[in-house]
Amino acid sequence: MTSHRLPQGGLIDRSAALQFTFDGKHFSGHPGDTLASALLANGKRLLGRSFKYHRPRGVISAGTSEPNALVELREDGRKEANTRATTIELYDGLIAKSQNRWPSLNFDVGAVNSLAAPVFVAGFYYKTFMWPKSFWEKLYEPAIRRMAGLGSASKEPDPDLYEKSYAHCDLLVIGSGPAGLMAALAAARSNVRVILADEGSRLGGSLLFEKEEIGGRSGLDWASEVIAELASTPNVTLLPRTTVFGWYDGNIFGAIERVNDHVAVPPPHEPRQRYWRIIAKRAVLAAGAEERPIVFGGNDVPGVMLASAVRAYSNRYAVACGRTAVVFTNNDSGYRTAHDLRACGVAVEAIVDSRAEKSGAASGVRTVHARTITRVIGGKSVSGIQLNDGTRLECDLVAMSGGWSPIVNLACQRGAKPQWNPDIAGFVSPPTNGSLVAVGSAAGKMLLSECLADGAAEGSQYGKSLAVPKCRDEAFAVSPLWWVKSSKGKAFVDYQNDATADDILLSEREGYTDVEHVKRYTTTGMATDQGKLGNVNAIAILAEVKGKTIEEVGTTTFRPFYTPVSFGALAGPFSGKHFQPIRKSPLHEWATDLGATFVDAGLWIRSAWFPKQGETWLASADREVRNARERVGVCDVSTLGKIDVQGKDAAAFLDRLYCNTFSTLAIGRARYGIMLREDGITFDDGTTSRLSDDHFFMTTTTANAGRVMSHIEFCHQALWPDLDVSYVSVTEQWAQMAVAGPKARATLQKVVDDVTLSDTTFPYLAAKEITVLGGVTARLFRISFSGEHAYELSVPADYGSMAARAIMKAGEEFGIAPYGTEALSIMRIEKGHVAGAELNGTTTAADLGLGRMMSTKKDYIGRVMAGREGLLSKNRQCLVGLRAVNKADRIRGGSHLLKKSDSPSMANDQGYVSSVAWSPMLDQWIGLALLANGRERHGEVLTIFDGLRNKNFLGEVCDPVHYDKENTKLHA
Amino acid sequence: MTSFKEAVRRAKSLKTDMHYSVFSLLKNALSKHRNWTPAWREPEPKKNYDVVIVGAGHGLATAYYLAREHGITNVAVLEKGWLGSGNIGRNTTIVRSNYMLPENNPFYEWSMKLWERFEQDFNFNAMVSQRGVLNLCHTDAQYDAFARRGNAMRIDGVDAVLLEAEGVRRLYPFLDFDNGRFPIRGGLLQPRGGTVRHDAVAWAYARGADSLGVDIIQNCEVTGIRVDRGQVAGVETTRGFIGCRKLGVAAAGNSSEVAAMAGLKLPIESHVMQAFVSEGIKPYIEGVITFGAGHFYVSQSDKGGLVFGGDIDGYNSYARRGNLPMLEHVIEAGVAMIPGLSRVRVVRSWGGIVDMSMDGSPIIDKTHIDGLYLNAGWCYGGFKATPASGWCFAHTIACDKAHELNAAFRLDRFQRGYTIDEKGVGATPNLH
Amino acid sequence: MGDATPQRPRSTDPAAAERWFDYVYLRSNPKGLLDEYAHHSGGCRSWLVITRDTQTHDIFAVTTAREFANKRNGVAT
Amino acid sequence: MPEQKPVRASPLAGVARPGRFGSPTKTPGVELSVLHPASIVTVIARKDCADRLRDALAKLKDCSVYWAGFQQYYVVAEGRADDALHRELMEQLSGIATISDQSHGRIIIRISGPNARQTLAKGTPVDLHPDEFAVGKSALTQMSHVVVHLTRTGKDTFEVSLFRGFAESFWEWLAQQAGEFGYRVA
Ligand SMILES: Cc1cc2nc3c(=O)[nH]c(=O)nc-3n(C[C@H](O)[C@H](O)[C@H](O)COP(=O)(O)OP(=O)(O)OC[C@H]3O[C@@H](n4cnc5c(N)ncnc54)[C@H](O)[C@@H]3O)c2cc1C
Ligand SMILES: NC(=O)c1ccc[n+]([C@@H]2O[C@H](COP(=O)([O-])OP(=O)(O)OC[C@H]3O[C@@H](n4cnc5c(N)ncnc54)[C@H](O)[C@@H]3O)[C@@H](O)[C@H]2O)c1
Ligand SMILES: Cc1cc2nc3c(=O)[nH]c(=O)nc-3n(C[C@H](O)[C@H](O)[C@H](O)COP(=O)(O)O)c2cc1C
Ligand SMILES: [Zn+2]
Repeated sequence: MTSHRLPQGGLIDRSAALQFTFDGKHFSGHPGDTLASALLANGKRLLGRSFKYHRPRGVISAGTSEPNALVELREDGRKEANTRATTIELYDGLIAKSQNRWPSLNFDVGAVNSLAAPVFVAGFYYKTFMWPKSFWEKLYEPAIRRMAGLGSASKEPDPDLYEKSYAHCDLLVIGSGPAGLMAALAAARSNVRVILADEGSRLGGSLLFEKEEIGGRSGLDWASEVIAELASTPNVTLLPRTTVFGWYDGNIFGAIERVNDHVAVPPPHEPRQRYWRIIAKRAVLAAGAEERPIVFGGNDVPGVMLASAVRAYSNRYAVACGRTAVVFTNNDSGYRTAHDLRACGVAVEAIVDSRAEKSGAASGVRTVHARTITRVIGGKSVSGIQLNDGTRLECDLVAMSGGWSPIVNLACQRGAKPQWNPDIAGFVSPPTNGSLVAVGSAAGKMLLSECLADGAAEGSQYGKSLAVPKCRDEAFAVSPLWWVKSSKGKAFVDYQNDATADDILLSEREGYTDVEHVKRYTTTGMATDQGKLGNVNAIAILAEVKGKTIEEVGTTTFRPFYTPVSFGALAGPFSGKHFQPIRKSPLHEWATDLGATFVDAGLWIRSAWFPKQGETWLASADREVRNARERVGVCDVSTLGKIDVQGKDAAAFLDRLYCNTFSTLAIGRARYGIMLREDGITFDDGTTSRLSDDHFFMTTTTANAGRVMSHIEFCHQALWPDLDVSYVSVTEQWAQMAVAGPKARATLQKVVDDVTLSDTTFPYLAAKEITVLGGVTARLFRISFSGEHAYELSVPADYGSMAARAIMKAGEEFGIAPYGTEALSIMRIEKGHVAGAELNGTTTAADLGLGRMMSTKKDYIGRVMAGREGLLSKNRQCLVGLRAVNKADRIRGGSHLLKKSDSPSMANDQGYVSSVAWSPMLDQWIGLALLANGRERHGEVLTIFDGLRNKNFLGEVCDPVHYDKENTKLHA
Repeated sequence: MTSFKEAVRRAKSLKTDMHYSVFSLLKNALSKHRNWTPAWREPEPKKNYDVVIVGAGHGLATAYYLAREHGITNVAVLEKGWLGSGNIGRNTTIVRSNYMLPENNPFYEWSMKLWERFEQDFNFNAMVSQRGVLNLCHTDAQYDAFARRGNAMRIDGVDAVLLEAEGVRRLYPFLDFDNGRFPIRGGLLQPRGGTVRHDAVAWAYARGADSLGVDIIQNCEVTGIRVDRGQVAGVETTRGFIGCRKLGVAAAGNSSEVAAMAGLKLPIESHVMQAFVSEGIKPYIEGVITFGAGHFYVSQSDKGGLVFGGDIDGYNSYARRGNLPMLEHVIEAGVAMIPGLSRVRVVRSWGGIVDMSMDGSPIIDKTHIDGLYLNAGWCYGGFKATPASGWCFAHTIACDKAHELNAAFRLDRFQRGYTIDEKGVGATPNLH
Repeated sequence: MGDATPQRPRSTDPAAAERWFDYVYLRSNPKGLLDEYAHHSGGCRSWLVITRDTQTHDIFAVTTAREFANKRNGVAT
Repeated sequence: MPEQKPVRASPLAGVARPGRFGSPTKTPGVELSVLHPASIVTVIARKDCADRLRDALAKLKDCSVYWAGFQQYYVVAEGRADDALHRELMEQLSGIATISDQSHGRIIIRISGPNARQTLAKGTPVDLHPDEFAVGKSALTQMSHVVVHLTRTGKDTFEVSLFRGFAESFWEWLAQQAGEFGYRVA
């Protein structure tokens, strides 16, 4: 393999050598190279195999539109499939592999598919693989799936960091070619905030490879000067290596900055990629234009390349893509390639110009007019071509130019369709409301002078106008040739998905005639390049067979992402443990010291049980319950939603929120309340206390705290703004602990300052602001979820752990022990108190046995809808208790209920088990269930159906209150 | 109701003029595929039809079953865009019958049965692929809720498997079980669930209906509904007036707009639902997985792309495109569930306009206007329903009364308090 | 968060009985301009009424739910 | 009964350890400190009292008043005895405002240094350019999935206050964002 590196020129640093491997073989290149340029320089052409036919494929482009040269980059947790060799900046130690071939790139068994090619036409799989049915999942599909896909992705975690950030500007300039640079410069000089983003590794756009002349210097020098000025302007942010992938509402742009993709491993503390959300007052799309291939026989053989790419490789990367070239063009830019190739010593056999008339462009190369290439000779590399007149030419490089397509993607992502411009034979961006404006070639301006002027005009809108430098214009004229009908062999429209001109004809023939049908039937434009090269050709071919114009056919829908974006970048730092924040109770530290096991409750993590040496969760919870019921226990209930409701109309407001009444609540007392949704279904419950005439302290369930707050805000702001009421979440201000059990009072008595806790001074449902531990503000409530004589004590959060410890100390003599959410839940189930599983958004207050709480005297949320026939029907499932007839049977949550004699069927379904617990008090598994017409069925024996774990057994329906019905312990 | 066997018999007796098979493929390969004929006609609309259906999604299935099950063939399906341009052509292809409520489960299970016969019914490979739908849960409470759902399925004879974390690990060892923010507690698996190639479903129904004489009229937007003395008389369209005595509306995101043409206001909001697809990669995910601690679900298409989505964006919309916040949430959840995805790339995002009903369940019913029938409220779950929805809607239109499978999908259920709320979030469409 | 136009009847007002179903369940759902509720839950927690085009997502007016309600109830602010 | 005077425990005790972290090569571009114990009180105007409240707040001494929503403010002070500020405001503003102590419910983190703005821009969509977000200005916004109250207290100094329960998670995020610049914890 002899070197294709040119002796001089190019933007590469020849003084340094970078070592890398491709398919295990060692190569070397220079800083400034891409993987593609380095491989080409090493004479390596065959870089991949195609999707369906496994045809040999090589580099076609020099940028993000590359459909063929996709490789597996890096290894292990850093492995990236389908990475474009044309955009990978070479770094020392780079490792890449070719894809979709077995056993090797050179000898690929999959290539037999080419033999079957006549059958593998568009949509072939819809027509077969149907018999016998069972073969689909077992045989056909696995085979198809194995063939499909290109690279293979890693299943290991990614060791690199990712970051998200926001940016704001007056003007976002997308693209740093002549148009973009002028726009940015003009705006910058008017002192507005400018962001200039370009996906290239270096700013300058086409000036990095086109031999231009601007303001008397080379285009490259001019660009460097402009970039230097921009870099030194404080109100300008330059973002190279940054692809703007999408345009969203509010003129927000999504962009990915490849901060460290050009090195083997990011430096410590630095992200691999940064995802920007750029909020721009205005934006300029200076994205340039994409050169199109021509659709002709063998246009995918390695060595057939875009003419502009050939220029880019020779001028920017100092690589000769071949020794002897033939240029195939329908427009003037082919001539430019011929010119540049000769300038660097590559023989140009001929320019094949499909146009009859002579071109304005100079070349000095033998030019044949009104000719086309019908066939490319060569398998893994071009060795020659054949013209439509039969002539054969020897060559190892075909540089094709089918004209230029303005890069309008972003401008079309919010619904507008691009417009066909026959003069340049391309779609140009639609008119917008001015928040995103295309300039330069993206706007169909094909001459350098137009691009400079266009950019300057756009950027000058901020005051300072900018003089447009003089420049030399290359000729631009095109007369479309879309495909060579007399082609021999496959003529590709979409390289990556192996879609040919014939596939488009077939699709049309079979009735899939809309451009969107053609896309889906042939998969044209659906690969990783999203049809950057192929779509316009496909549209033109379709237009021709349908006998319609290209406008009439139109494009498919442009959508994000302009180029594919990694999951990692969009996830940013929010993965693994950091996917969502953790919310810790002020008693977390206290519970940790006592060896608690924690459990997730929404974002909260709560202490679930406090195991002693070797205890299972069940043993631990069992002990915690007994201890609370027989002695005294402490439980962290800080996560309950707590809302301070104040104001002259606070009571009236609560009366409208709750279905029961609060205006009658005495100061210093607490009351259990139920809120309904406006549709009459129960929403949430909790105790609310009156601390003073215009001050209430509301509590909500942990799960609904946020929703209740929003609901309160809605009700006040949107429904009753006239009420004088305000509300503040104080959930986090107060650490709250339940102290429950026969010795609760004795324990607390030792902690509170100068209050005697007796049934007269502090009766059931008392609620007072007191102090504890010698002056710490606190709120004490005599309420009980456990059914025991119990209190809930709130202290300011920073004192939480200290107070809890003090209580533990005070209770020592009484045998106090902490209990967690498991024990809490066991006790509430023993007492038949409802929780999330019963307040599940489908139950009415009546279903839960709380119907009598619904006032009939006042207007409140949910009152009217609760009266609907369906919500009153006697067959509704309502709350009951449940016990296994055979004490040994374990009831499982989620079991269903059937009449004893009935067989399983939806029609026979009587209800389900909502909550279960092992009851230490009853020494068996007990449950709460929602049972059709349950209230009338206490005592009935039912089948408890658990088909999932196929355990069915008998259970007896009972009152939901399993333990201490008379509430003797509560009042003890 | 027609027995399943009967349905199969009828289907078998169906023939289309161009049979698809390996042999026809080979034969045509010899003639360079020049002799394939269109899968459907592109007819001019007639002046009058017995039944006009608005919308070429469920509408295609409806027309097909009207013809096949009820012998009503003088039918037109009017589609404002190209056929399949609606949600049927932009959904994430998941089919399942893992519903909990008695009003839903039998309906979706019937749909599943029809999917299982699909290729044979249509002589069209829609790649019905029962690779299993797995829903993950992360807490005991979620686990019990799954048990309730799974037992509801079992009670109705539907397949369901409740898995502990270890069981999930055996299926998908590369999920993040222990190191994530919300460790995986277990999952509910429906082995018969899976995916079906969305576009192919539209094409198969279109080809099937067309071969039975149904006119499928594309690029024909209904702009008005003519009602005289409480009885439907026909529709105004961008291609002129088309008369009919019976009009079936299956317009998904546009239901409210179309219903308004007849003066109806619906318990529906139109929302944008986004979906995404990654670059094609070698086999990575066998079945369908749904994350329980964030909005993310994923499966892999036969082309190799990971097809995934999350929740609706949450605001009323008729624009088939969404915004960044939902994209970010979905991807964050995705990487949280499968850390290996970090270096996989998303290639495209899109949106569809879904008809969010007030209880998250569909409506298949007559309206108070004679001859006007409504099929709507599918939210983001109506693709799997396509066969049963078409089946029931055809029955409702043909017999002028609901089929027992859609008896509960009534329009007046909200007024009367018989809502069908699987999620229990009430009259908040953006939360269903 | 959807249509802001339905106005809540009083549940104590028998005359309003029929209006309840419309209020709770029916939504104007236009392709075009919509007055809709939005909750700034990630910020100041205000309920807003936004006038937005559901086809383009362009926003034409924003007011607080308070002002919206007061205007509707003819209360001066 | 308590042996010693109760001390307030910071949710970031043991998390925000003093020292120099992040990029070892750069001179720290960010300085983080936790303002604890601090006094934070929510003040909300009662109906038709917005103007009177604004005037009253303007008169307050040795404390800062920050906008915190519709006719809502945070009054913040350092070095006050626990509950003192709360009680003061109860007296001074009674009748015209709802007063609610948040001193324990919220934690304040101060972020300063040449890269402070860049660090915070990784979290909030608020435009932190000094022309848009001047000294003394506050915003309620979301960072790292947590709702925070953000105030610019100096050219390169910001204060973020948030619910104490999220403090540790938020700190981890903040530290990682500051990592590339190198940061010092006071
Ligand atoms: C992103 C996304 C992912 C989804 N994922 C799934 C999934 O995985 N599984 C699942 O089961 N469901 C899924 N769904 C939901 C599913 O796609 C829909 O519920 C289902 O396709 C609805 O079928 P349809 O026929 O009612 O709607 P459509 O297929 O949209 O058909 C309605 C048709 O009516 C046409 N129309 C509307 N107005 C008019 C008019 N005035 N005149 C003429 N024609 C008109 C429309 O153009 C459209 O083609 C998803 C939806 C989306 C958007
Ligand atoms: N030879 C020909 O026939 C021919 C045809 C067309 C254009 N041209 C020449 O090309 C030049 C066009 O100048 P220009 O300034 O309009 O464009 P340009 O091609 O010089 O620069 C466009 C830049 O935008 C970047 N870009 C594109 N999409 C992007 C995205 N989404 N995010 C970030 N960066 C993105 C590209 O990387 C490129 O660097 C002119 O000199 C013109 O004469 C020549
Ligand atoms: C299941 C499924 C798989 C898809 N796979 C791809 C794909 O591999 N490549 C692609 O470009 N688009 C893919 N798409 C997206 C379509 O290109 C298109 O965006 C979507 O059908 C919506 O249509 P629209 O974008 O024209 O509005 C897929 C869509 C679906 C529903
Ligand atoms: Zn706000």
